[in-house]
Amino acid sequence: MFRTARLVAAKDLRIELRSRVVTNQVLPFAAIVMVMFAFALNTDAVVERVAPGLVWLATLFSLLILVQRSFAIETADGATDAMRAAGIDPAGIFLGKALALAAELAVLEIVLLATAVILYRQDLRASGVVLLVSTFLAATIGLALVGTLYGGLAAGVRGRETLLPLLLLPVVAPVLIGATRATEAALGTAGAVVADGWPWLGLLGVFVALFSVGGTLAFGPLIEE
Amino acid sequence: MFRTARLVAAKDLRIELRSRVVTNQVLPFAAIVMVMFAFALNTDAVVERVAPGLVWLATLFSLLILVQRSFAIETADGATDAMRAAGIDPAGIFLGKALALAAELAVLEIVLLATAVILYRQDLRASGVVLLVSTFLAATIGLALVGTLYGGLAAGVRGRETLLPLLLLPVVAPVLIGATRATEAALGTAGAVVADGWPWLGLLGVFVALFSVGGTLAFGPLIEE
Amino acid sequence: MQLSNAVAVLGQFPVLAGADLTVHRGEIVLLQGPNGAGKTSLLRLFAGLLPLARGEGTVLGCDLRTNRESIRKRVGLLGHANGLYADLTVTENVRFWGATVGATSAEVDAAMVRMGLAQRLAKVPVSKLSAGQKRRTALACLVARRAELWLLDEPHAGLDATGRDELDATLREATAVGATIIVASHELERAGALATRLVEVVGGQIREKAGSGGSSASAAIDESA
Amino acid sequence: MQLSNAVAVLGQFPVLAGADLTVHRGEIVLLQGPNGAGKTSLLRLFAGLLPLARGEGTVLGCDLRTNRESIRKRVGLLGHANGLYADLTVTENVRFWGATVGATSAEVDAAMVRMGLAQRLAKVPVSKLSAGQKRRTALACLVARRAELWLLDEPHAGLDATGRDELDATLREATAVGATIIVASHELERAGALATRLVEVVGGQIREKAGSGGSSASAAIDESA
Amino acid sequence: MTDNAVTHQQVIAAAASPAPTVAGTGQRRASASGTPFTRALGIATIIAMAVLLLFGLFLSPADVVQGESVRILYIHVGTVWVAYVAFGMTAISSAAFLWKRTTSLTWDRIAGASAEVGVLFMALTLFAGALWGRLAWGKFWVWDARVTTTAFLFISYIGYLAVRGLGGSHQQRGRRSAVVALLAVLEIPLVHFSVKLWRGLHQDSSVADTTHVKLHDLMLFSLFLALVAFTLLYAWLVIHRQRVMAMQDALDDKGLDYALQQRRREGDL
Ligand code: HEM
Ligand SMILES: Nc1ncnc2c1ncn2[C@@H]1O[C@H](COP(=O)(O)OP(=O)(O)OP(=O)(O)O)[C@@H](O)[C@H]1O
Ligand SMILES: Nc1ncnc2c1ncn2[C@@H]1O[C@H](COP(=O)(O)OP(=O)(O)OP(=O)(O)O)[C@@H](O)[C@H]1O
Ligand SMILES: [Mg+2]
Ligand SMILES: [Mg+2]
Repeated sequence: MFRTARLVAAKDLRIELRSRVVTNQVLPFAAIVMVMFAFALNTDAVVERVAPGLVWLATLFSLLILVQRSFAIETADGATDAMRAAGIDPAGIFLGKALALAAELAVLEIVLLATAVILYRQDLRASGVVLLVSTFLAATIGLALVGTLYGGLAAGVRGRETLLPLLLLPVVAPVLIGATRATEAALGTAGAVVADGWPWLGLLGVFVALFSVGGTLAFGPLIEE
Repeated sequence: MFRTARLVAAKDLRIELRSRVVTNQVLPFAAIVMVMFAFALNTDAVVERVAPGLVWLATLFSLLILVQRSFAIETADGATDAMRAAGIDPAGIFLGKALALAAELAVLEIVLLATAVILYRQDLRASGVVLLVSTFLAATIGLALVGTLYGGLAAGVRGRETLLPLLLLPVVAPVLIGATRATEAALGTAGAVVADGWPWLGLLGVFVALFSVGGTLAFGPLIEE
Repeated sequence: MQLSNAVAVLGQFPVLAGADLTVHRGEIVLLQGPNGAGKTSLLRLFAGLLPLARGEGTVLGCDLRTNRESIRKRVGLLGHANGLYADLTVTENVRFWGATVGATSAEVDAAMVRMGLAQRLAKVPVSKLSAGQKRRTALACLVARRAELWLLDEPHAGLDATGRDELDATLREATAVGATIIVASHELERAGALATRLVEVVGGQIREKAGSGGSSASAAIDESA
Repeated sequence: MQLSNAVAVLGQFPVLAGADLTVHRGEIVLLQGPNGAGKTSLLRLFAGLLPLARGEGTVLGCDLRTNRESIRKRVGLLGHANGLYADLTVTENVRFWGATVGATSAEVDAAMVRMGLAQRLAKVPVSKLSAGQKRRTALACLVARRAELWLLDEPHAGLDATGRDELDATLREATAVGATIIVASHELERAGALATRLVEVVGGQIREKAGSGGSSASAAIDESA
Repeated sequence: MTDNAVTHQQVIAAAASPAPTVAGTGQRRASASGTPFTRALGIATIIAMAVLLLFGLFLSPADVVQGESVRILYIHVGTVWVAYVAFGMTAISSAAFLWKRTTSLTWDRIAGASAEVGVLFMALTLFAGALWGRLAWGKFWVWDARVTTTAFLFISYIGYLAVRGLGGSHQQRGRRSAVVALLAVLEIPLVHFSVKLWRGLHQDSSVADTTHVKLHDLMLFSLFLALVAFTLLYAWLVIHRQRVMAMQDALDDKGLDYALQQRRREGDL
């Protein structure tokens, strides 16, 4: 399982290295989304208050695109079918693709956070760093897991461009909420205290645990014909 | 040109009727985006103030998906190539696809506006109806035109899932701003006056004029190899 | 058709490296040669899809460098991909592609009967067809176009024995009314019997071969098309 | 391999309508039949990709209804699609598919040499290959797997004359070391010479034909695979 | 599919004629999904609804704070709890479907039927809640934690139904949707505890709260009645819906026999 996962992750990341889609296109996209939010919400005070929420919203939208891309690679020339036919362990495929997705998401989030600090005038503070880092880690892994699970379901289905957001967005709502609150606590947005953030991190932890086990078990039946 | 446009639009709408992707999936997606925004911004007062902006943001994200779907149909089995090889007038393809897209967008926006009125507690008022309707018309057509133009550019390129948002979002920023302000004026959000909305509608008009001419001329070279 | 010292480039790679070829009206020319020799590229060049980098060429009296648009209207290309819309039925596909060039509904029906699609399959969505049935549909779309120059890239691939016979009969009929046909194929037994002339493509260049003389259309008409 | 009265359904349509077939180890069976007869479906059934709706079947001693996963590990399928990653090079593709079943790098290299991909093409991304070169790569991926049962869906399509010879030689070698091969093809001249037995598929059922007796592998070994 | 259309017409025609029974569902008449039991259940439902109306609108008192509007409670809370039950049932049946030894399309159909009814009840909850919100909070909608998570839950099950509608074989439908159902049900605790997690506007748990009982006895009884009535309605709807689904699947199977004949004949042409 883990060998397969490594193979699949390496393949996905190599494809990304070759095509540079995340670096050249998703990153700018996410940045634009942030700017866009700032535009739509025009009042300065509002943006500053809700900045962590916006970071995570932008991450979600980028996630949608990343997942789509991740499975477009597979379905373009029938590789999913080939994988199934080759009897490759679905759990391995799941973990591998999730791993690659998490790596790409992590890069993205760092850029987004930096943008938020600059554009939305958020302050990093020493006391919140541990919380901030663990929140980002947990949320990233959680998002990658759910994204891969539902991406696999939607892949190959007609109208997948639209089914994926429908399934994915409600499920990741807890991540959005948890990560936003924890980030607010870590950054001290609108006077939040660091201690308030830990329970939210717990919520994220539960989510990750759930989907790593659930996804590993469920991915096989999902992609089966 | 117009005959081709009619043919292409009829084909696109028929495919939508068959696959029901917009009705069954994009509509719920847009609704979720609205709920999501409101949730990320959690404070009630904020949501009410920025409701028109959120409607247009949700429209933009749905536009991305719609455009992607509209061109996924063409590239899935090399139909774009076949169209080019058949010498079909690119201006006709452009107008036809834009028309179909505008029809789908219009349905979507009506639902979004209704959601906003209910969820975000916006009030419709008689004096603003003309402005509201013309804003929605102009914005819809404008978005459909730009969407088709850039969709055609991104179609067939590897990594199109990610290239499209990158290209599209900055260009539609004026629509986002213009439509938001005009809608605010029409709905009287945060005490806006109807008269304030007309200049913004003018902006939208210029945008539409620009892209209907520009798109018709540029589409051919864009999809050319 | 005439090509002299034609060079065409994809990326950095010269897919055609100085090809010389003259084809007369009413001929059926068979292009053969190893994989990657440039057969597909040559057909795309004739269809006006691939720009000429160096050298000269005319197709149906139009210059390949200046007048590619007007060529396309008179040329029909069947590529490796079929160019069909998966959500539409067979009839709707053939009708759409017919309509783009103004084919009447009688012609569309005739094309479908020609390729054996008029019965059960007429109302089946293309997504549910087998590989060979899709190929037949693509051929029907082409037949409905009544082009002056037919460019066929491995038309026999995927067709069953009767399909091949139907195709050959169709092609012979087309040349009888003045069409010119260029076929790229690896099935020399099959396509060789049909062709009036054999041409070998190797390394992006053309080597004439002795004609197999299956029919005598070329000998009679000798005006350069 | 054994099938008795096998029924398989896609959507509502019975692609296989009671097929009976017994294949012995070391045979090369050629499936022929009209378009839409069910050849592809039969191969997918053998590969464990299509569930059995009624009837019974065993492949390599595993029951098709209960034990599809364990079949897949020992079977190699080449479908109508190639299952290649467009952004990776030929070598990377073959290596990836080889690695998923634990092929050594020597085996991967041997497979590439076998299909004539070891020179210039080895480092070319698959997206830049011609149709036939892609098919060769897919075959190399399959060869690297060293399956016990080879299922080939129109393997000759797109291959040039030398490619066909190489393929035939490869298949003969594989049977010599005990593999069983089922080929679906419309190229009777070519595949017929290779096959030890001809089987006709019509309307989802199987009609045995007199063996062409090209080789004598089947006569010697007569244990049911 | 032309011949499938023919198939269905023929089978429907066959089903409409009095003689044949649809396999596996055990009704006397193939054209109905009712049995004596469901009829009794239906009557019980109607009676329970009538009693609920009586208690809800007339016998139970108005609230001290909320006045007459409190009567919406019976619909609002009754439907939401039954929706929870429905989604729970979907999850249990989905698990049963996925479990190797019980794999049977009956479980899949129960899951689907239950989810459909659950979505219906959830829509009623939202509707009643919105109306109540207009009266209690002055607005149809607030971005309160429970209200919002309820919306997510609702949309999740719309997604579940979309997955069921994707097509493919019955088994494939069953497997895919079962996975989605097992994940979606996890949102119920999120909705339930959302009030605790985020202190919002919405009512905290007031019934199960043992420390200080706030509800009038008669209100509590009416609420209980609502629960019973909606549960009966749920059971009645699910049984029927599940049977209709079974009939549809059986129709597909009958259609299969016919389609098989057609398919075999293809070769003779
Ligand atoms: C659209 C708006 C509303 C939605 C979506 C909604 C949703 C819900 C949900 C999901 C529950 C079940 C909670 C659980 O036990 O897990 C519930 C219970 C309840 N709701 Fe609402 N509600 C809304 C508006 C209101 C309003 C306006 C009131 C009254 C002021 C109200 C009063 C109650 C009460 C008393 C309960 C039962 C308390 C409990 O046991 O938790 N709801 N609501
Ligand atoms: N973008 C590109 N960059 C580099 N090389 C390319 C590119 N596109 C195509 N090629 C090369 O050019 C040749 C294309 O040939 P073409 O597709 O015309 O071959 P063909 O004769 O049709 O072959 P087949 O019989 O396999 O269909 C191939 O050798 C391919 O590797
Ligand atoms: N989802 C579906 N719904 C209805 N009919 C389908 C569906 N999928 C396939 N079919 C039908 O089932 C048959 C599929 O046959 P299959 O693909 O096995 O044919 P084949 O023998 O491989 O044909 P070819 O030689 O054209 O490749 C076709 O007649 C097709 O129309
Ligand atoms: Mg080619
Ligand atoms: Mg086939």
